[in-house]
Amino acid sequence: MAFTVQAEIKKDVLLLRMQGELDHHATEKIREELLNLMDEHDIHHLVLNLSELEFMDSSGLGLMLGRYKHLQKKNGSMIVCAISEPVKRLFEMSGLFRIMIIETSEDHALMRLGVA
Amino acid sequence: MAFTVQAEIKKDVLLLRMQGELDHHATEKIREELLNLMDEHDIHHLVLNLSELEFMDSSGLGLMLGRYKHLQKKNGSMIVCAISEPVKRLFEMSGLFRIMIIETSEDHALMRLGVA
Amino acid sequence: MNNEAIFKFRSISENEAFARLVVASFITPYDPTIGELTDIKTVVSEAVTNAIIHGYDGRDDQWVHMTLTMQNNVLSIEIRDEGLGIADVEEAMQPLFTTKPEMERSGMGFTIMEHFMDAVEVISSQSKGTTIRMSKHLASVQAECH
Amino acid sequence: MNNEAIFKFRSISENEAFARLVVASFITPYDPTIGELTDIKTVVSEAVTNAIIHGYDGRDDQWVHMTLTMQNNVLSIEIRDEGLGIADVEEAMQPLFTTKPEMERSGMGFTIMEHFMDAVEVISSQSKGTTIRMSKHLASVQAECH
Ligand SMILES: Nc1ncnc2c1ncn2[C@@H]1O[C@H](COP(=O)(O)OP(=O)(O)O)[C@@H](O)[C@H]1O
Ligand SMILES: Nc1ncnc2c1ncn2[C@@H]1O[C@H](COP(=O)(O)OP(=O)(O)O)[C@@H](O)[C@H]1O
Repeated sequence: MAFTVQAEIKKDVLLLRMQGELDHHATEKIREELLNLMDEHDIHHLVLNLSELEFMDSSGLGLMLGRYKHLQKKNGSMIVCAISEPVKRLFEMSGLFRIMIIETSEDHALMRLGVA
Repeated sequence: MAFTVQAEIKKDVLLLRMQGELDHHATEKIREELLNLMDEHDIHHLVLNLSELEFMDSSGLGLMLGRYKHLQKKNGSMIVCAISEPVKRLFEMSGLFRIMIIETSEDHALMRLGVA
Repeated sequence: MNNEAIFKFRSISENEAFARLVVASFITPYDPTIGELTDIKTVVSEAVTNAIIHGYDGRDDQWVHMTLTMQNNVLSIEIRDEGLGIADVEEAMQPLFTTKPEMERSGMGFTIMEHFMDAVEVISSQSKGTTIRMSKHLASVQAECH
Repeated sequence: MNNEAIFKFRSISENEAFARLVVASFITPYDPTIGELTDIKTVVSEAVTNAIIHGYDGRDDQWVHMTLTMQNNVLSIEIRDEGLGIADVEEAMQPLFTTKPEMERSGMGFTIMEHFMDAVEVISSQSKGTTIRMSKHLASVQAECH
């Protein structure tokens, strides 16, 4: 149930595989780590694989919006893949759908960024 | 999570496959049905398959003790199979271990009663 | 079957997950659909998170109150804090409005509650606290008959 | 991490399962072993069942109270009813003793609580009600760090 994230770096792309429940408690735990990782490796693009994300609320939206703004400054992009129906609804409601790229799979996302 | 029981009658043997959580709420729901079934079919022996029982407390012990006394009058026996560690401990604590026959599998239990 | 349960728990962020599990457990006997279950866990998560971070401004030694009622297949949820309260409720309920952008809040909490529930009522009084009342009719069948 | 949650819920038999789920949810962040989890669900089931069938004699419109506390890896559980009370606590705690044999009670509830918990205390007063206080040290690791 707890939240875990597995990170992989490919050139300037950070791939995050999220597992479990992404709520306020979880975002507080990972935000700093995530910021450091993105700074240290000069990350330009983010790929979020949500296939094993079991729950997300508006705190997750906030985390994603925050990272999106961050990437925008570097002209980067944010690709989200394997999203569930409930997460899709949250994206629709918040307008995140309009700014993020949605892919069906991690491979497609990585291919699009040329790091597959 | 709810409790369900699947019953099968072989001659004078009633086989009960229990699933889910056997607590006071569940015993109240099945006791009468069970008594009727045993009366109608003149049941002498009971086989309880607990392989899919996920939880049991002292209300389950009470139900089993009750049926055991019932069978004793008919010189019948009660065989329990596929019990988990927690159920085993409850049986030990209550002395049920001394009066019930424990078998590893349903097949063994039915064989012992000659209705396999 | 009707039911009622009343709780309070500490304002620690670990209890966001606890509150979700509690409401999920409360409605389990009513056989909710997966969609209903997700909606309800989400709104509870939103309201409890708000009590902790906005109501109590992160103080973790306060009480969050939750009342769950199931009556004629209508689930009512009340989540209450005795914290700072909301200055302007109407403004607070606007999509994307947040007073804590520095915490990367999305401002979508109330919008989600209104989308997922049949009714949402917010009662707030500054420095007294905030009460959120929500209800939803569950389409699912009546309580289990084993 | 320490935590505290206080509840009351209606004295309906469906809430035996609810109370088990609630205590399981409460201790989830502490990573209990499966054995610990089963023991704790069992004792909560025993005490809540007793409150409903003995304390309230089956009346389903009363309140069962439960307090959960986790402090330094010691889980404390208090389950309380405002029902009939116990005439002779010492006698009631004997293995196989029951005042409701017609309900096929096994008389093993208190014995199980004493076996599975580190400490069990019973405070009862006739026609006022019964309070059961139990505690158990959880051997498991500290609260999750994702
Ligand atoms: N329980 C509360 N106590 C005080 N203020 C609150 C509470 N809940 C919500 N608010 C206020 O309403 C605003 C909007 O809430 P919400 O839509 O959930 O978005 P967010 O939590 O992302 O800020 C919050 O930023 C806060 O100012
Ligand atoms: N909450 C309670 N209120 C009143 N009496 C109780 C309560 N809990 C236990 N008792 C008494 O103690 C006896 C023994 O309880 P227990 O060991 O749990 O066995 P059982 O529930 O099978 O009878 C009960 O039969 C009842 O007389």
